[in-house]
Amino acid sequence: MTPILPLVVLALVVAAIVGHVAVPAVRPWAWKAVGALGAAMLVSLWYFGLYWAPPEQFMSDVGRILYVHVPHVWMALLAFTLNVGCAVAYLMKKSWVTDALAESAAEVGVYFGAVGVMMGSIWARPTWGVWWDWDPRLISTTVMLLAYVGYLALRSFTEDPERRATWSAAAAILSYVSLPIVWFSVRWWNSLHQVQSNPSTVDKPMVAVLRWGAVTMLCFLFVFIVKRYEIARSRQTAAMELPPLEAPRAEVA
Amino acid sequence: MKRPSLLGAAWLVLKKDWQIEWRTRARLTAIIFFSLATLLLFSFAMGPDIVTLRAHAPGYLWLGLLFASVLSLGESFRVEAENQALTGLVLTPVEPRAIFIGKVLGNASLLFVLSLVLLPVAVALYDVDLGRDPLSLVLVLFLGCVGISAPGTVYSAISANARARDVMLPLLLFPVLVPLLLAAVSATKFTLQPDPQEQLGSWLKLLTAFDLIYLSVGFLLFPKVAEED
Amino acid sequence: MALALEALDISKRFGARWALSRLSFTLEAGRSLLLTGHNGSGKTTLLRLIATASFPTAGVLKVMGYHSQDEREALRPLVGLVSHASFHYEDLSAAQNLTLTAKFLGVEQPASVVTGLLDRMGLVARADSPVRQFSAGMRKRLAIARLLMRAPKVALLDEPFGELDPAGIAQMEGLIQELQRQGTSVVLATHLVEQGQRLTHERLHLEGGRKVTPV
Amino acid sequence: MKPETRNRLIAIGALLVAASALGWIAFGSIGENLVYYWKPGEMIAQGDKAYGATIRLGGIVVPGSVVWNAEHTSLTFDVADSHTPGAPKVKVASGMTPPQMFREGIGVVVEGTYSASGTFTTNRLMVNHSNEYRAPDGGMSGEWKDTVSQADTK
Repeated sequence: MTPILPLVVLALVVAAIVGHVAVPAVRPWAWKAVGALGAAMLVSLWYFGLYWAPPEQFMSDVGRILYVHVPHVWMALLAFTLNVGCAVAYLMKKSWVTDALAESAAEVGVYFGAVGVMMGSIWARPTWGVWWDWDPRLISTTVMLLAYVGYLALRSFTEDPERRATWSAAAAILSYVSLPIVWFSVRWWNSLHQVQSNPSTVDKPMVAVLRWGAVTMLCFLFVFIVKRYEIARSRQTAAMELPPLEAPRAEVA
Repeated sequence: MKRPSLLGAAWLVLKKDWQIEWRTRARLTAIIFFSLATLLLFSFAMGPDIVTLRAHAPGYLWLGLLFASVLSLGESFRVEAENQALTGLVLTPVEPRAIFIGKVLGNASLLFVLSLVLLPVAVALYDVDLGRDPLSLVLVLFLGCVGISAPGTVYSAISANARARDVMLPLLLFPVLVPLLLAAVSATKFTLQPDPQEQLGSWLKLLTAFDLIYLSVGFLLFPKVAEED
Repeated sequence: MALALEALDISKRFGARWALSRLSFTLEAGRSLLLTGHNGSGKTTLLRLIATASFPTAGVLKVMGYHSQDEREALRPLVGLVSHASFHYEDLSAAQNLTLTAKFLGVEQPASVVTGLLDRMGLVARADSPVRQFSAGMRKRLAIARLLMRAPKVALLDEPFGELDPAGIAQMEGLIQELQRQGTSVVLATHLVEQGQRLTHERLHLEGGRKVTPV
Repeated sequence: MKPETRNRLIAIGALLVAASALGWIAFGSIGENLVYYWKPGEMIAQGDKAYGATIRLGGIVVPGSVVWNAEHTSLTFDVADSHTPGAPKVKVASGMTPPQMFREGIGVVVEGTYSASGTFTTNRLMVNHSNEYRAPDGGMSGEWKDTVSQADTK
């Protein structure tokens, strides 16, 4: 069941975002509702994560960062998957909607990824004794972030909207393709460091809190992407409108 | 009039790149001296400890090649951007995919020549042993050069027309190339040093797989970036 | 009568600026068009759209009945563009540049075709010098040789008289008339209005990317 | 064949190549070869072949064998094939500060060189720190699993 779960979540996120974009009636309130739910869940996450869940056997209270760190990186992965989906869609059929959605997904993904890596680094200090280590997860996540920072830089350095959309779609696909490769290769390069956790290797209360954290972050992911998408669209539409059929008088004179 | 096939056109593009290179020889000379300087700098920075240098030689060699590849890829598309020659090719018309194959092979062959030139330098500076498995070493170098060139060709076609192109190319290219470099460095290590656990074969397979992925994805993407919308 | 050009409400944007706005016109096959307007009025942009080097942001452009973007592969062999950007490789010689094009086009016996064209354009003496050493006029001649090799149905000439000496201008006029006799539609963008009107049938005047009646 | 059909076929072909290469990396057997290591017994059995080359050695840190130097920057310990007393073991000298998870009885993989003097010198020590997150009273407290073999099967 575990391998399908991320896909199900991705489908839900996409459905929610598409719904929000497509149905004008929900646009004024839906994001507020989800944001409020996220904020409420965040407050209760503090309680669950800091008091209710038991301390980890070797890392004691330090291990509690798990409940926010892991969801952040998950959200980054979701956002980048959404980004590459939009990039492929754009290359198949041009649309400013997918371009704007790709941009917002990438930016939100970089935010979640950067915060996730920072939290990982903070976690590493007390557990491994160093801020940074040659760890497959650290390296692959950081490389992923760098690739998407490059993607955003390319977008901001290209003025022509069509070129920006096409070029960044190509960059998005190349970056995303390299992700699994980076992940596997650094694993082998350093090897055996750790294998992925799954619910059977994590205690039940911890799994519960982790999932609570993931849903919290999902709410924020949705709100961020939807709002960022609106900004991207409003920037576009200014440039997208056709010039008037007749020249304005000042132009002729 | 019989137009050349996809591979025929790719061969013409490749030959044209070689002709340009041969007429000026500027690009190859420049990147040879640039990567020589890079390798020298690594040995200065690491100090005279020959054991460390020898152990890290594969890494330095590939970093030298990587830095040189940025210059070489940028130059390869500066030639195409001058007079909008690339647009001229597309309008001739030449299939963009043929241009991709030709340019990748052109860039890869140049890098490959560079890597062969750097080998004796690595012997002199880092005291590595080339005689252990020269055939595999050459194969690793070739696969690595193709792997750098495939995404490099797509990205330099993009950055040749972008603002701040000198910054854009490495910013986009380096993260994508990380896995290839890891594999190439490890594979090179096992051709220069004893390999009792016989890992070289696996690294070679991995390099081949990376090349196939980069080549086919680049092949699909390049037509999109080669033409203006 | 078939149409060489059919522009249906085409617009082209660069960044936030509209280089062409809501342009519509037609040109019958075999007839020639004069394109006039100030610098930056959109002449070059329009020629690049017709040559499929670039595509309209909005609207439909048909050249020889082909949709300029969706059917560009079929269309490209039929149009030829001589522009400010000469499409030449600076480090290849004139002969190498032309031979390359000839091979891509699949011309039989490229060597003799190339020599013939170079001879015709008066470039034989410098056939083996790299284009980098050419003067602006020689580059234009080379670009025209390239166009003649392609034998297009629609020939797009962007300021063909600029940079040429008087003899070159006379030769250029002769070439345009010859192309027209072969049934080629010539689209000529030039500031020399009277000379241009002598050579063409119709006129399109652009101002700020819009079609206007010349004053 | 129409040009569009041909183009589409070429594109699908390229996509298939990319997907199968990706699948080869992800699910093929290439990766397993690369995380391959010798247990101390196997390494000793190699004889001269093991000397001098960079190799990977994996096993269990023998309880009671960990010795730190005065500055606490380097250490030596024994690595054995298994927890069974009397299993083949090798002395390892590490110049690297180990990860915090490093402790007696845990599974480790070290990369370095083995010399004829019988010492394995390493600058890269990887603790098989497990993927488990447990409350202190959870199932396996106090007792370390043989995590090396567990990761091996993954």
